Amino acid sequence: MFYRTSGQFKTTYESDQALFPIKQDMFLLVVILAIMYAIFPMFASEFTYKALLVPVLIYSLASLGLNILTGYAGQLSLGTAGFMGVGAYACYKITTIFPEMNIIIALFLSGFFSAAVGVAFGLPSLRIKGFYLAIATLASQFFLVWLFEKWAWLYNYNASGAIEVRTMDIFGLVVTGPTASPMVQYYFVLGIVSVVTFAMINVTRGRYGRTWKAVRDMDIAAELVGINLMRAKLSAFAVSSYIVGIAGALMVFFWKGAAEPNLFDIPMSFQIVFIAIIGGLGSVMGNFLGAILIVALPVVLGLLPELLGLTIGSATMEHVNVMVVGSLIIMFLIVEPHGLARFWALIREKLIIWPFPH
Amino acid sequence: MKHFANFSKVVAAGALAVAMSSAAMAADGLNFPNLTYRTGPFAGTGTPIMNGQRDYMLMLNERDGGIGGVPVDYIECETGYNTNKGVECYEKTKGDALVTQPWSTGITLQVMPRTNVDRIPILAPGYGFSPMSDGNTFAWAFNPPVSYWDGAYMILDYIAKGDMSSLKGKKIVLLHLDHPFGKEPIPLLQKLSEMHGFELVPVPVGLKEMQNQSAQWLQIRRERPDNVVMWGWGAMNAGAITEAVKTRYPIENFIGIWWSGSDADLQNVGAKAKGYKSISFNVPGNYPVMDDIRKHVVSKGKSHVKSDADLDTVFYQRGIILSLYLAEAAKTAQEHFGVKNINPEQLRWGLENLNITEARLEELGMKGMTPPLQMGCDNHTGHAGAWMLEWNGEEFVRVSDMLKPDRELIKPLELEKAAEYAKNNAPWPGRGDLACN
Amino acid sequence: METLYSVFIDPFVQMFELPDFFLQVLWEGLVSGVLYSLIALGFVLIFKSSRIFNFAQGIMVVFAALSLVGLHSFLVPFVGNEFVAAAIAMPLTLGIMYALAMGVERMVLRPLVGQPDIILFMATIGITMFLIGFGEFVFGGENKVMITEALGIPTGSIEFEPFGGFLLLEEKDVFAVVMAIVLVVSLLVFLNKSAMGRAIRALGDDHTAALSVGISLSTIWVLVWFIAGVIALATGIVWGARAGVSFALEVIAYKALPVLMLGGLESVSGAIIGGIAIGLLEKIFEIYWGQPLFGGNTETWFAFIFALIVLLFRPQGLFGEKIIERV
Amino acid sequence: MTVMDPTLEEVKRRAEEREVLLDLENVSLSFGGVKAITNISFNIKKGEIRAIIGPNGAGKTSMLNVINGFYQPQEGVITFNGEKRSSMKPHLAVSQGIARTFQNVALFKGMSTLDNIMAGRATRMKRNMFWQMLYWGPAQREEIEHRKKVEEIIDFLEIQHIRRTPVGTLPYGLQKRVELARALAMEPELLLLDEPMAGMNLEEKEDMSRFILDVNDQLGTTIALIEHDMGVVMDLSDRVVVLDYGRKIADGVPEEVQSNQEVIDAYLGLSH
Repeated sequence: MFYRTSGQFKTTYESDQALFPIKQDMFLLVVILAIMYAIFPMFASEFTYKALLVPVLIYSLASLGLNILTGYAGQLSLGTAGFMGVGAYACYKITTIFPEMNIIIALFLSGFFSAAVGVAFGLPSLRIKGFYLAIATLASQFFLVWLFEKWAWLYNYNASGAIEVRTMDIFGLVVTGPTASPMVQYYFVLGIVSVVTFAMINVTRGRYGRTWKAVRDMDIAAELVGINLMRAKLSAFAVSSYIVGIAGALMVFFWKGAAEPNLFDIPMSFQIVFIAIIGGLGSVMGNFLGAILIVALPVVLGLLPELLGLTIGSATMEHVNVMVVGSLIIMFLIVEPHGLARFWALIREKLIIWPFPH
Repeated sequence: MKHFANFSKVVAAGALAVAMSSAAMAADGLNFPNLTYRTGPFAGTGTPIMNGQRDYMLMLNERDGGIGGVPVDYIECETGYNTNKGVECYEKTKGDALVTQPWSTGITLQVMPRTNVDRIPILAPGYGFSPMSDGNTFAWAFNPPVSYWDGAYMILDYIAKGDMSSLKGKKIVLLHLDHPFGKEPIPLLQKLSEMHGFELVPVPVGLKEMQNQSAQWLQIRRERPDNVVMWGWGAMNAGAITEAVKTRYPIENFIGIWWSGSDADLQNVGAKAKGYKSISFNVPGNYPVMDDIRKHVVSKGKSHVKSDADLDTVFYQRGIILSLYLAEAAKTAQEHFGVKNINPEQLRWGLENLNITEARLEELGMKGMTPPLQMGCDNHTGHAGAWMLEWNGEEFVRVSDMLKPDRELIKPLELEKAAEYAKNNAPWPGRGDLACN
Repeated sequence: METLYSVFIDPFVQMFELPDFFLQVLWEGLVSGVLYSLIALGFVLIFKSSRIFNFAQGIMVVFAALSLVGLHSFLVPFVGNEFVAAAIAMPLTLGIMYALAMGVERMVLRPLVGQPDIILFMATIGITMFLIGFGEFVFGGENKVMITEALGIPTGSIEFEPFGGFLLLEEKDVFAVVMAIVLVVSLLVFLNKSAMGRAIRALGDDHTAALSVGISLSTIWVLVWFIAGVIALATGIVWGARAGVSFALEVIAYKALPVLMLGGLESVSGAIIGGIAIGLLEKIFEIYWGQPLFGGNTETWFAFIFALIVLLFRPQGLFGEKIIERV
Repeated sequence: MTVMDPTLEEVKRRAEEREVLLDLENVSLSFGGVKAITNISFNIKKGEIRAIIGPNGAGKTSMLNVINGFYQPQEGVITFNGEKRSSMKPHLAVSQGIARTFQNVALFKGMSTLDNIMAGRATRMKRNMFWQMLYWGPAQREEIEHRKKVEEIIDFLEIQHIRRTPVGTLPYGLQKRVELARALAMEPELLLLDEPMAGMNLEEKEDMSRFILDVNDQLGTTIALIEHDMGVVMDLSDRVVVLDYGRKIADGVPEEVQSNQEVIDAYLGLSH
């Protein structure tokens, strides 16, 4: 009824290949964007920005990056956090070496560093496959965190060994540092995430997307239809690491304000893998759904007892939280191994034919 | 339909969070959040301290009806020593908090710039970072009663038996956690090593290697140092002491910072660790205040401690000291401003003007438990001093007179690093509009 | 020039000059290597029989050790004797590991049968999180002392004086090595001689062949997870005796991963030899190259990078057979 | 298939006249000591349909793998379009104009029919990442230009109705057809078909035969195919090469091969 597609005929390939061939999808997107850009900022408090909205966006972006590599190109990576670290440290160095540089430019430049490192660690993927490759990506994870700790130049020889973000502005509007308003930071992050997401939707439905999916589905056949496996895999590593690097820089500059090397350690990598899988591999939208579940749910769970007026020790709550999230992950994998994005696709299909099943 | 269930869950979550934070929790007392870690690899050392902190505040509520008649609202937020969670906890609790106690150098570093903007004092007793002492730069941060640099100095002073020049030609290993906390003493130790001609060998222990330090101790065996100084935390301490015993390192030459002196770490090896030392700004014992805690908290079943023996440990009693600072600062502020329900800015004043005299300690039933402490505008640490404790095979006992840091030597370095921090984080507000009086 | 010297010559000079120290390094490497092997063995067994890359193996080590220590401290006041308590706690812990195996089979494996590898892998990370939360919830998060003496593990040390220096072997490390050998040998006997063991091995090659032996798949899975649990308990006991029992132990599980890369996911002998090789090499590298040249702590990544480099030249691992791709 | 069967001589003469497209000379291939192909020489001429037959394990698929560079022969010279080639990569073979289908369908199961066929044009699409991200201007134009070509192939093979269906859900016969479509999308000069009719029923086989002939006829594509159905082979192909145990035992027009004693012994006689 609401999703009726009859009457929407395509007369050109342009319109057939448009982003949203069905009008209702377009409408839904407009609603979501309106909520993100207008409704949330009207109600959100500082805590909501800092603990829910901004983290969900940043984790979604990181997961999108991982999804390019794992969901589209089929290369399982467990080293995402390390590449985020490269992005963050690169952005930190760029902004200290060129203090005048606009932070947006610095941000997009820093992605190139993580992309380069990603490609370097992606080289083994040409020879190693499956779990062996997954373990190999852990090598980058451990090595990079070690490097962040040992290479003092990276953190400007700070006594603390951590990187701290100074106050920076764009045309007078303070966007980083402690004095930046959370709303401004939220809009900034939202803007970048929107742009990157839009670009990735396009890339994944175009030439690169097909090449990656071909490699994922059957790499030998892909090679035999003329796809250069090396270029396909490395381009996936590059694009993926680029986005992941930007996510890392955003995380440190627009959310945390400071970072120590072990922020970029394994737990965060796994968290992002979870987001990608629970959200749905090979889906752009799934990353956002997954991030809502994996990032926001524990925060909300942590708030629950207080809201319900229960007095549970914070430690007990944390234990229970970990247990619940662990069980939820298993449950979701059992109920829908293809992730939340598949849920939505199924519902959408039902809606298209509803209320007439034929 | 499952999808809609999910979606509504998400919406509900958002709504909850919004409601939660806008309708700030109505304060029915002095809101003192504590970012604790009773889980994770560091829980072993965290838990006893947090128990002590909590029990002292509960005791004040039970015995005196709080501080100045206002009950303490003591809130714990679990971080697991994870910086991520810590910052989240800070955001969650800061609503009407009077103070923040981040409990990790990493969390402190991330939270510190924000406390300036949020105008909440940050209390990092015995940790944080040493230049915090410069109150003119770090107006909202406090780390009483001694900083890590003070600690490093006092340990060397103890090793040198008061004569630093006797260290010439010696080799000292700094076995430290490879983490902001563990790296803290390095600048001062380097300076001292240049001044007094001893060789400093830092041996880092990665977070992942805490429990398996055989490589580090092989290195120590190869280096044959005269002394080993440890900046360890969590599971690293027990690991190091076990390895020291195993590699036959003369244990009496092995000295830890105050966080490397938990009874639980030593019980693992027991008598074999006899002679191990740890510097401490509290001496465990049977003080009158302990009786009050037993009476008002433990016997009423309100404490988290598992057995009565836990009350005698160094770390539990240190937790009491840490809460003492906060309680006394609140009291100072109440008296100065003449209000019961103080605000964070007033508590900041109370901390800056905190003066815990010998007489006050005696009044509180804590004489000899911790050194008297006085803070000031350019002294947010107090630099009160500490004692050396030694493990006698069963418990820690005091083996030195009070040690004092050489402020003449340390202060310039603090100012230098504080200025550097302000420069790196420009524009740094510094003291801003806060008068010093 | 100086760099070249410190990379290519100095380490060997040192090995030669302080032979007793070198022997100590080898011993330490061997002991860690044996423990890596044990964890890797748990991975291999489960992978062989169910194609699951069980990430929870590391946390099972902690969980088993925690259960043992927790039960023991719970029992001591009742029975009044350390040794009796240990004697009761031990079978109870084995029971818990069996229950865990059953639970995993029923709640995770069975519903997820036939799903892609990566989904099953993720599910084991879910199990990991659940066990961390559950373990800390029940037993508390603080560092605990392994009940070494109550279990009758020797705690002294044996000292040698080779080459005029000294070499110190802790008896509990010797115990660890001996126990590992006994465990591996009995496992191999079980796998090769018993019907059930042969079924497990057959499962690695062909599911239907295994089923034709007349043993149900779920029985085998429960059994395999239980064996992995027993191995985890053994690992937990010896590692806990070295460094105490807490969730910080979980990181050692990561060390088993490069062992698997090196030895292959399905090779029992690969796990054993790979584990020992990595234990030895990472220790030697850390002491003679890592600490002097890289500022130490290279053990966090050395094994991974080493395995990665080996894999680049031998994608099938050290013990795998060369795969010919077909279309 | 043609209206009037030409005489043997005529067929031979016609074959002689054609230009050689691919020439293999003394090619040998072995895996760790096991010989898969031993010293084989034959050629494929422009515009013909060349069948490669032989019993199971005769080395037919290995032969195709050598032709499109998936395996590197240890010995021998391969000349394609007059150019000798040294080491070969499959994706380079495609850009030179060699496309193929597979014995066991090798489609990209998670992708739609359209995307599968579009993937066949991967090597021909050039717009860089920047334009791809915008999906506008040159990138969109390129996409549409190729889409038109693909739609032509879809029409040609009559698979319009499954355009948007994920290929993993299609029946076997249709999958084979999609695979052919993907190979055609590469606009190859030489098309290698590995058992294009395996597992098909009679009707599907007839359809597929018609498509193969049409491809050869209308697009002028040279075809080399492996097929077990002798009727199909004899009907379709211009020339046949027969392999057994990695060796060539016969080569010629269908009638010749059919009457070759060695072939009858090795292959037909053994009634595989």
